[in-house]
Amino acid sequence: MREMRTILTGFALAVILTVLPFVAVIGQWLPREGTLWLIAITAVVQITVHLYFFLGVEITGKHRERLSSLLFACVLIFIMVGGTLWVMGNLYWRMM
Amino acid sequence: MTENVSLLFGRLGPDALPFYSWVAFSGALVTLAGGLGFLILVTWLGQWRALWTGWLTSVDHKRIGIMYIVLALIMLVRGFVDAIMMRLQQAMALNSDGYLPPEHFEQIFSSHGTIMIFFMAMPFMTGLLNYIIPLQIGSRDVAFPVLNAISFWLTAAGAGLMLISLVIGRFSTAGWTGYPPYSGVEFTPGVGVDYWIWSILISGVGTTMTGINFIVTILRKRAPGMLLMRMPMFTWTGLCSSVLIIFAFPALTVSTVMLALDRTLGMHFFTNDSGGNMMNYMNLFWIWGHPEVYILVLPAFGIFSEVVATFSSKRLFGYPSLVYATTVIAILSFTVWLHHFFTMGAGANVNAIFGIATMVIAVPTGVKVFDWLFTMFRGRIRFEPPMKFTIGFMCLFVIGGMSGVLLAIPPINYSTHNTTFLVAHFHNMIIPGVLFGYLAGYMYWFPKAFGFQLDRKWGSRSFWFWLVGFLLAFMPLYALGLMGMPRRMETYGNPEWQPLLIVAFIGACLILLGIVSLVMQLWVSIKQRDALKDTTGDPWDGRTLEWSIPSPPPVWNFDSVPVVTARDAFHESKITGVVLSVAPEEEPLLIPRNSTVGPIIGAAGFCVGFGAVWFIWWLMFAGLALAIAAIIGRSFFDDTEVEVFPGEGAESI
Amino acid sequence: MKQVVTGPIAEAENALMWQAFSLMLVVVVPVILLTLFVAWRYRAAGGQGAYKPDWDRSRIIEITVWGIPIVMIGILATWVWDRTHALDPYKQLPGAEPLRIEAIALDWKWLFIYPDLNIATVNQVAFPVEQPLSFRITSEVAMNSFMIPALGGQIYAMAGMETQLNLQANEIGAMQGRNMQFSGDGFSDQTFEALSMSQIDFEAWVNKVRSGDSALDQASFAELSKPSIDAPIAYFSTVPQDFFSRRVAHFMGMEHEHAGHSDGGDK
Amino acid sequence: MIAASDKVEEQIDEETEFGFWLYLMSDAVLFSLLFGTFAVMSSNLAGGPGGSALFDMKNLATQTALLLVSSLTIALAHHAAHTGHLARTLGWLVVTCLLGAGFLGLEIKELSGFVAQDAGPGRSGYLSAFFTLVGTHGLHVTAGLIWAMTLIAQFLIKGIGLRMTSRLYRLTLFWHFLDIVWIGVFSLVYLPEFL
Ligand code: HEA
Ligand code: HEA
Ligand code: CUA
Ligand SMILES: [Cu+2]
Repeated sequence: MREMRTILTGFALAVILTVLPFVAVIGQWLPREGTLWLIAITAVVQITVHLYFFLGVEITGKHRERLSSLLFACVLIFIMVGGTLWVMGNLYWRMM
Repeated sequence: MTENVSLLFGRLGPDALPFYSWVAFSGALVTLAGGLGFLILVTWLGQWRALWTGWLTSVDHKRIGIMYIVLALIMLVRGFVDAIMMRLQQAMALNSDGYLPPEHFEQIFSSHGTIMIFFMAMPFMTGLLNYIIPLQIGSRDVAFPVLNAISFWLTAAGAGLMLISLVIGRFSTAGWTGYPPYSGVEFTPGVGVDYWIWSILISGVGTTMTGINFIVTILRKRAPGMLLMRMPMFTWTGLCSSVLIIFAFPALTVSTVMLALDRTLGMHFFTNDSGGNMMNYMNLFWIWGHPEVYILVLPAFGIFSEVVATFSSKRLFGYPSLVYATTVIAILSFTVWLHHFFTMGAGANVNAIFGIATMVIAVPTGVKVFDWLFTMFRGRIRFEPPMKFTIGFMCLFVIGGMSGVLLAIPPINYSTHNTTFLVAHFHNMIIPGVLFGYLAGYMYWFPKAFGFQLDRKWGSRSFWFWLVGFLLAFMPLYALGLMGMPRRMETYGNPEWQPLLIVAFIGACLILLGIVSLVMQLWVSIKQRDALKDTTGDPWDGRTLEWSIPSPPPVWNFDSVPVVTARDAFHESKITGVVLSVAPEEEPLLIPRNSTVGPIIGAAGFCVGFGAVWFIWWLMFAGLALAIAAIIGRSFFDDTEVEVFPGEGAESI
Repeated sequence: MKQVVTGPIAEAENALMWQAFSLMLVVVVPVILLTLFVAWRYRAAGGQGAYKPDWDRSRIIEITVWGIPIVMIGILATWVWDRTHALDPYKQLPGAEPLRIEAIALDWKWLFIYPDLNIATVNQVAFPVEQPLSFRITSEVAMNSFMIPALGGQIYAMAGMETQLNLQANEIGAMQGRNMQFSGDGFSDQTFEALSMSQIDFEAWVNKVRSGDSALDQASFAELSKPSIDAPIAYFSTVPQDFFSRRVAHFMGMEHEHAGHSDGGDK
Repeated sequence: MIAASDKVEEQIDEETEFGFWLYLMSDAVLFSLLFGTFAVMSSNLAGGPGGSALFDMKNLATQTALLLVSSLTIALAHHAAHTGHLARTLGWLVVTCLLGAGFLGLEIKELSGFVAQDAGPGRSGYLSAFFTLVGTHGLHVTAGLIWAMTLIAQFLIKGIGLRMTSRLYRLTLFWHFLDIVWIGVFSLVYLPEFL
């Protein structure tokens, strides 16, 4: 199962990836756009960190199905949410 | 909210009783009489204990499957009565009010659509999946038997809410799609829409769990040697449907919960004012709604595949193609939802892209039709009733598919959307596609479940009535749609429409004869069950594992787990003479014990729904607490299995 | 009302329909006939065909059965792309300057405003034949769908939003238009008269509307907004400036309130 | 009771874990659609207050910290159970519950504060979407807490076994999943409002 080392590494990474966007927002040391990008990137990386270190999503090994079902879910989420934003944005633009 | 809400009864008062119209009143009476009649019958026969231990608390997938189908049957009576009432109304209502007041007509089309999709087709499909899939993959049960019972009971709770709305209060008038802002409190106060929301929400939870259950069952509990590419087509389609379920149903949950929040807590997701956006409801609803129609039709495709191979006495043509086509349809079905609202006003790029995506589904679907055709080619076709339904399906479904493709072309959709052309399209998919499929499956697997065959003559009669009835009832609607007749019309002033509407009414009457024939078939067969007995377990010269065991199967399904070496495993073993399963195992088998958790959670779900509909908050929270307590209580309970010894004459269905 | 009138949009949509229909028949009719033929020829009781129980694959057939639908959908897809852009309801029709008409869906009737003529009507809309029409559409109530079947096209009407539809009539005549989207008890009767007339008749009609003495204002709009079934045709000889836009903006307004109280054109 | 062999037990657990994972995928879609809806409605203020007028950085940071640490403690609880230390398992589980309860308490305080300022969920489309998204996450956390407390009771009664460890493992998955959702919440809903 998961070793103590894995847990602690995961936690350390998560802390860094959480603190970073918070500090950036509080300190305002980047232009607005830049901070938004930073938030987005750290969020995606941190989600990956959680998935890998805590949720047992791995490329090989006994939980392989987790990765494939997760990827499938991601594709569908991309279609649904991306589609929603596209469609609703287009409608908004045509009706306002 | 201006209504009086009392602590004890919420907004439930004496005016909830259906004394507002004689039609509603008689409907309520029939519902009550049906329920009471059933209770009296069971009491009179002294069968309560047998019913409770044999069925209601059973976690055997076969019994749960049968209960699902019985539920579907009860609901279909309601659904059909609604349908024929609408047809009669429209046949009469030229420049007059017909016999139904508008508000009643609206409840009828709403409940017809809701019942048919959620409480007729879905349970029917789930019932067939339940009964057949474990048998087809050589498994002793589904992965989570108790969860399976809970799913069933939640579905039943939803159906119960749906039925009780006829007696206490009213049902929604907003159609099966419940579009806001019309379905919001501003335009439809009262309990109707709430009944709609909670009945589908509660059954939707059950459906999601069914989806999970069957994915795990199919991926984990196959007999040794049953590779994915050796699975029977019905199992494949069941898998794809289950995948669609777990990914599509959240969209239904989200859209209906938000509607409920708007209605009960005064939020503004979909209201006209205060920053609501009703377009997002349609968006979310159809993200679920479109996959839903494939959730229904894919298993039917699976049944047709089994039936066509068995009754052509031939291997299924193009099995890999059929598998790929199924998965492609499943994935594509998530990319087309906008075709239900081309006329909302999106730009040409959006409409064109969704239109093209929609039409692309015709490719894999066409492949399937051709593969069935070539399965028949060079076969030895036996025209048993299931096969008749299959051939009828192939001829009619392509017509409905064609009208679907026409609707998918946005400029054509602009003039056919919301007309009866659309009504004709989807009945043309659902009746020959979904319903014929399920009926074929019912007649095909009935001998497996009950140990005797169904009468052939009445089966054929039923088929012909359905076929002709369907053509008469729905072909005129294509023409009417092109003449500009909108759907959901209570009255109309165009005399040109009436003749066609009368034809449609006659068609519905023929369909009624088709249903009567089904009942007759069942009746006649039960009376002659000794003559129709199936002693071999394999009445059709079947090809898949479910036919390798006795009819009806023992509780543990397989005396010993079969070892699969080829695609049509049972057919293969009949040819090579290799026995699939060796002698019964010496070890006792563990079979899950009956559990009361299912009925309890079903009752809890009903309370939650009823409380939420009527604002009886204590009831809602009591139901919630009961459900949580039941789950927690159960988790403390370890002794969940009993031993059985195959080979000993244990009782079976 | 006889729906004999047609216009360029209806004609184009119809033509596309028949075109697509005919193309698909090329496949669908053979499929149906083949199904029946094969079923009959290979019937167990006395069929003629050879029996090959293990025959389950054929490269050529596989390619054909994937190929035919792909080609058909390929053709259809190009039509879809082209026609959807050409027949975008927002796209103005070529020709003369369009007549601007604003339509507001109410329970259960239609209010039409002619912003350039400064008049408004209920449940009747008239326009000169062969002149492009440009509708702006909204709703005060539940979602509606605006359609004049004889002229083709259909588009939703939603509160706080504006959609557009461009139509044209090629012949003189009377048509029926209506709400296509179920919206409550009066839905079945929520129709309006659409009259296409010669330029001269149209001018006379406008004068007739103008000669009345009722103005569209807060009071009369509030009265009109009350739900009613099968409301009679009515005329308003004057309309406040930007009435339509203000009705749209009303729902997006800053005030926290529930719609239903009708203050014709605040903000 | 018949003691099922460990192998069978393990297979059953594996199936349950897979089923639970599928449930999480389904729930992920649900949350994604809530996020999508939130994005669609994010400018529908209808004259009401927006996030920048409402949100409090200290509160947000505390909530985030509590949840983040709880994801460590629950992992430690599972590790302890897996290596057979009952007392340690219980200890970490209790700490997790406390952290989770702290998070919930802050959330309830924050949301009821909004309601008191006439910025409740009925105020605008934006606030409806906000309350529903954050509230759904909060409800999940509540469910996780009830689950964790049930497990504590069961550990006390049944001690550590394969089945109990597997149950705890599923709770761990659930808890980490909620943490992921929270990453989405603070990144998409909260932080941009402070810019
Ligand atoms: C599964 C879906 C389903 C099915 C089967 C049907 C079947 C039928 N439908 Fe329905 N219909 C809908 C789904 C369905 N419908 C939906 C979604 C709507 C839209 C609602 C809305 O507007 O919101 C609608 C609307 C609709 C309308 C309204 C049209 C309008 O808007 O103007 C009408 C009008 O007459 C109609 C008629 C019929 C008729 C006559 C049948 C009959 O032909 C068929 C009768 C069928 C049965 C009674 C079921 C038979 C089942 C069995 C026989 C099982 C037997 C099983 C065993 C023996 C084990 N339907
Ligand atoms: C089981 C149910 C089912 C099925 C299978 C389908 C299948 C399809 N549907 Fe249908 N549909 C519904 C049930 C179904 N539908 C329902 C219930 C509604 C309305 C709900 C409501 O509003 O109340 C609806 C509404 C609906 C709309 C919205 C219309 C509107 O609201 O204006 C559209 C538009 O694109 C559409 C299209 C299609 C298409 C393209 C297919 C395709 O999948 C069909 C593919 C099949 C074929 C094409 C036939 C076989 C193919 C060949 C033989 C190959 C050769 C042919 C060609 C290349 C063309 N459907
Ligand atoms: Cu569409 Cu605002
Ligand atoms: Cu669809």
